[in-house]
Amino acid sequence: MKGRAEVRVMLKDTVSDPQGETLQRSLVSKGYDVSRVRAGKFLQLELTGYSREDIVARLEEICSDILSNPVIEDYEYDLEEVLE
Amino acid sequence: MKGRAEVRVMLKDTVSDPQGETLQRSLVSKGYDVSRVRAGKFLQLELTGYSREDIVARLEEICSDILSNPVIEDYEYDLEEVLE
Amino acid sequence: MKFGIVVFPGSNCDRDCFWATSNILGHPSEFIWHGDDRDLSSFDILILPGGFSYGDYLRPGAIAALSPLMERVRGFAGSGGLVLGICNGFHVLLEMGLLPGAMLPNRNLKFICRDVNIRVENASTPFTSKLAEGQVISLPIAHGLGNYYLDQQELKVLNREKRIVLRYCDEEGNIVDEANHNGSVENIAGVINPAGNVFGLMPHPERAMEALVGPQREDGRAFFASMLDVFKERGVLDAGKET
Amino acid sequence: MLEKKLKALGLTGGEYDTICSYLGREPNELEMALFGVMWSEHCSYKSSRDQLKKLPQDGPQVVQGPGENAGAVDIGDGYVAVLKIESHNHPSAIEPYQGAATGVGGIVRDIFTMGARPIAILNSLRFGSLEEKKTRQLFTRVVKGIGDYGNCIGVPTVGGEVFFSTSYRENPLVNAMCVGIARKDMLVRARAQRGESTVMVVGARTGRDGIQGASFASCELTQNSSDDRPAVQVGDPFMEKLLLEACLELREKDLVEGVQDLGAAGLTSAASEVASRSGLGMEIDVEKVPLRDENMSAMEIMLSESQERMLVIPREGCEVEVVETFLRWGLDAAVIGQTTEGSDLIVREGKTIKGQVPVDSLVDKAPRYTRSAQGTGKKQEQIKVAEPGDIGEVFRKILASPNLASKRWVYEQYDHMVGVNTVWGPGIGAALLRVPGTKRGLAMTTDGNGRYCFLDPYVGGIIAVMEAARNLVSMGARPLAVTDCLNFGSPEKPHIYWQFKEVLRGMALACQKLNTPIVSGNVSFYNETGGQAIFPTPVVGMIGLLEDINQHLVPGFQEENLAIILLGETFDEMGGSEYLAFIEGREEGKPPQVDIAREMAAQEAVMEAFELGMLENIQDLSEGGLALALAEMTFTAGMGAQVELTGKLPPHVQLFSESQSRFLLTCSEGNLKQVMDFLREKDIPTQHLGWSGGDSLRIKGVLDVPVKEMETIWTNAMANQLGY
Ligand SMILES: Nc1ncnc2c1ncn2[C@@H]1O[C@H](COP(=O)(O)OP(=O)(O)O)[C@@H](O)[C@H]1O
Ligand SMILES: [Mg+2]
Repeated sequence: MKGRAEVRVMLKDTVSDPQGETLQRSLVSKGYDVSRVRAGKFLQLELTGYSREDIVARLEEICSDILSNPVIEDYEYDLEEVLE
Repeated sequence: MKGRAEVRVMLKDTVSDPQGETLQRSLVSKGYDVSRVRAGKFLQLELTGYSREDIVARLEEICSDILSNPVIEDYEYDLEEVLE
Repeated sequence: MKFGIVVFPGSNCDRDCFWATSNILGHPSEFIWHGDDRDLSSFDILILPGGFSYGDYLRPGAIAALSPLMERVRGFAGSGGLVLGICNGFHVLLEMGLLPGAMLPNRNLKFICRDVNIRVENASTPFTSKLAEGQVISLPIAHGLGNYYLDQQELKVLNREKRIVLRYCDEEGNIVDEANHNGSVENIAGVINPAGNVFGLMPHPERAMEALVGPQREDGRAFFASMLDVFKERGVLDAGKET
Repeated sequence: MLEKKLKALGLTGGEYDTICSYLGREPNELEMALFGVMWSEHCSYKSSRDQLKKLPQDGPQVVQGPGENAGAVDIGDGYVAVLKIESHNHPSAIEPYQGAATGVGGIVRDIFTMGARPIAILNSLRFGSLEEKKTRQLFTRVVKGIGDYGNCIGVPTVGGEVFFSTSYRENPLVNAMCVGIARKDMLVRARAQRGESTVMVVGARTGRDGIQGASFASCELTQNSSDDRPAVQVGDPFMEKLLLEACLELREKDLVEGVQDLGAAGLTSAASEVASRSGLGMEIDVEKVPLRDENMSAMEIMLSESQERMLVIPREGCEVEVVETFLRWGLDAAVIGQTTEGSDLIVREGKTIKGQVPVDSLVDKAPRYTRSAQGTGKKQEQIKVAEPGDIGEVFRKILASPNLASKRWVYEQYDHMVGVNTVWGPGIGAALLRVPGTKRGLAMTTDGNGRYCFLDPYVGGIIAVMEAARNLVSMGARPLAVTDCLNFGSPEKPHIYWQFKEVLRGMALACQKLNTPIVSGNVSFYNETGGQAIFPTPVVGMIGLLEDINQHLVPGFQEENLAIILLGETFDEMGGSEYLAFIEGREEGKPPQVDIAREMAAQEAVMEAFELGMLENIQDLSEGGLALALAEMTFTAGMGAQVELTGKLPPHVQLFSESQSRFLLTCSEGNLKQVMDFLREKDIPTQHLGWSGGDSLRIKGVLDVPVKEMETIWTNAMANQLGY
């Protein structure tokens, strides 16, 4: 099966986010009523495996070992099948 | 109304994505069957406005003027109401 | 006494480290390609140099930490070998979990290259024995992600175990916010592992080896001299040759 | 129909007829596109070539003059310095971060293509007023783009300049220079040595990005430029670093005949220029080019300007080893064709020939134009500036002028130390690097005052060169060679072309007198929007040699009681000055004049005094005049000075006039008489102004400002405008 995953990697709530904070301040200074910004990463992956379970297992590995750093980040993803 | 938006900013398809390509190659070298990776940004915003329409209008501005670079990037977002 | 300098594809301080250990200090030094799965027992000290190991795409050090050689490095560290991670090398050690914590973007979101003051917090490590506790030294920094993060719990542990080795300070040695160039928690510039043989720091000692280049002072030499001392004590190195 | 097509390709009807006569038939679409890019101003230098020939290009030190990817000059001990400067103005106007980043990538490739290891990057920037938000954003992104790229590949960015004037509001200038070192006997040329040499492409895969970038750079920016611009290229510094190391390894192992980077006009330009230099033909099979995007046509593949790609011609029998070397660096090398004994560039798609044109018709026989030149005929007036009410106030104010204030905000974002050769990085007149493997030092700088050139292009051209030389001399280095980037408006306008010719005339004369040949360079025309051209802006990148790096001086007052000497004569020359622009808001008047003989004598005398070991400091005087030079000398060690203005001109003129050919020197009290005698003997006007010491700059009867206060104003001015 071939799947397309969308992975979102976010800083944990307890970790301060210099990028998000800077963005928030600059949005406020431009007149927007924005109370909080958190910056993260968004990744789209196309990957192949024997089955959905197989792909999910690999995706979990990829997300936890490479795409995110568990000390500071959490991740979540959606996976959909690509029909060819 | 107060809303929480999730914004995804992606490089346009025609623009090369060195980060995604480097990731893809290294995932393959680690034995994962990944055929394509595209890297982007993920942002969570909390913002307040008179109404949903009002927030959407501001969000559009923020996304196109500040969060993304229209020359090379596209964006999309989801917005949900925050009940306080 | 042999230095091994690990080369990742985007390392760019590897040659500078080699210059320091080989040309300046006169010790046998060898580059070790990250992709080689080779035995490291012939080396006494490993250096993970600065640079942008994989362009620092995704996160600095993230992809490098998975290189084939890194399991060997882990083994080398596990059996007590000295491992020094400088800048991007520090990132790699963090990503491998050999050192605690993680790096966030500098709080001003800019790359910062300047000479900074550093206070030595622990001078009884194999990397800092030639320095004195409380001593203020000058070293260059050059990084975009050096904002060291650690949660409160672990921070307590590190403080208790004296594993915070270096802090950013002002000229007089005060640990003040204005001297915290990148926003690191508690001004931390370098930390060591519990066993005391794996050390990571953001500043570049290899750039402070000669008065001619870099800062006028040669404060970087003390780190190398300290490491060499370990081997002198062990009798590996003949005493005349340490600097 | 045809007319429309030609317009899109930037070709004229006359040029089309020439193409037909070269081919003996009408070109097909692909062939027309090849001519379109190769005959663009950017690639063909059709408006500038004849003029550029007037620049001195030869000298005993020249190992490689213009015509290759970069110039090379002998620096002794068997080494050459390789240097080149290039503009990335249009791309940076459209996408500042990527435009600037890929500009750095391109210039660095030019250097390692030659088999030289890049040791330094410099950048020369011109922007509109920082008062404008748009400029602040552009500028911030450009600086970040330059920094991120250079930092990642590990080449220190050691110097440059920044100048703000509304003239650059719509057309910022982003010029990047790179210097490398190679063994003299190991230089690589971009040519093949025989027919049937294999041609490989290596590095990034080819995509649709930047198609027609060369043509884009060859026309004026318009309101619609954001719509018809080529797809923006995204830089990949990591890939560049891999290419750099791999190419240098190939050179080290002597595995290549020739290397050419793919820049403007991509494969088309790389293939035809290599073929042309080699006196050979070349066949390229576009089916063999590794692609990033699907379904690319032969034309798109030939024109793509995807970054971080190289054309590599292995030595006979070394093909496999070349591929293996690249593989180890994680790079794919693909064989895409070969050289031929013929004289045509042949583009194939598998078996089908898609286009075939004589190489010389693309390169050597590209059109040349002698554009008509017409000066304005207007003589600039000598400007008299009224004495300011409070000169101390004015002095404090001007310290914060973005053009004079510290550029620390910029260069702290650049790693200027990596490589451990940086003896003096950014922040002083010129950068000074140790030449690895020798005891010599290489000093380098970029200079060029567009405002002077606007007011008097001939004099401005001379000053650009002389100021660069003065910056090197202030590091104790003897000027050696020049690379230049010529940024102008549309050459089709007679007054612009006149500016171009005049600037060149001035530069040529100055370079000839200094014996600093121009060994490489770049021309960027069409820097205009809505008919409004930028100031004519030559950027002179100059390198010089310091025989013994251990003899280098330390800038600024390091000790008390050093004698401060002003060398050279100050005239009432406030026209074109920063004082006039910043304090009075006028960019006008007759700019400072240069007497070339006096200038040369001054530089030579300073060099000799330095070489005799009589001096403690050398500081050149430029924008901001004596006032700024004195102030800057107090900053390095936080040490003040007491001086007295002994000239006859009013104090504000003595302090802020930008008269040329001047230096500030210091020496120990014991050496003072000797230095003064030495200079007088050479008939050089000299004044002993005073002494270093104290914690303020005291100019007797004129002003007294604490060093701390000056330094705070000067250091923080840019950050105050741009954010920390
Ligand atoms: N864009 C830049 N990048 C790096 N360094 C810069 C830049 N602009 C200015 N500098 C540095 O700031 C110092 C002052 O520049 P400038 O005023 O042009 O010097 P000078 O007038 O002596 O030529 C120089 O050392 C120069 O290299
Ligand atoms: Mg200058």
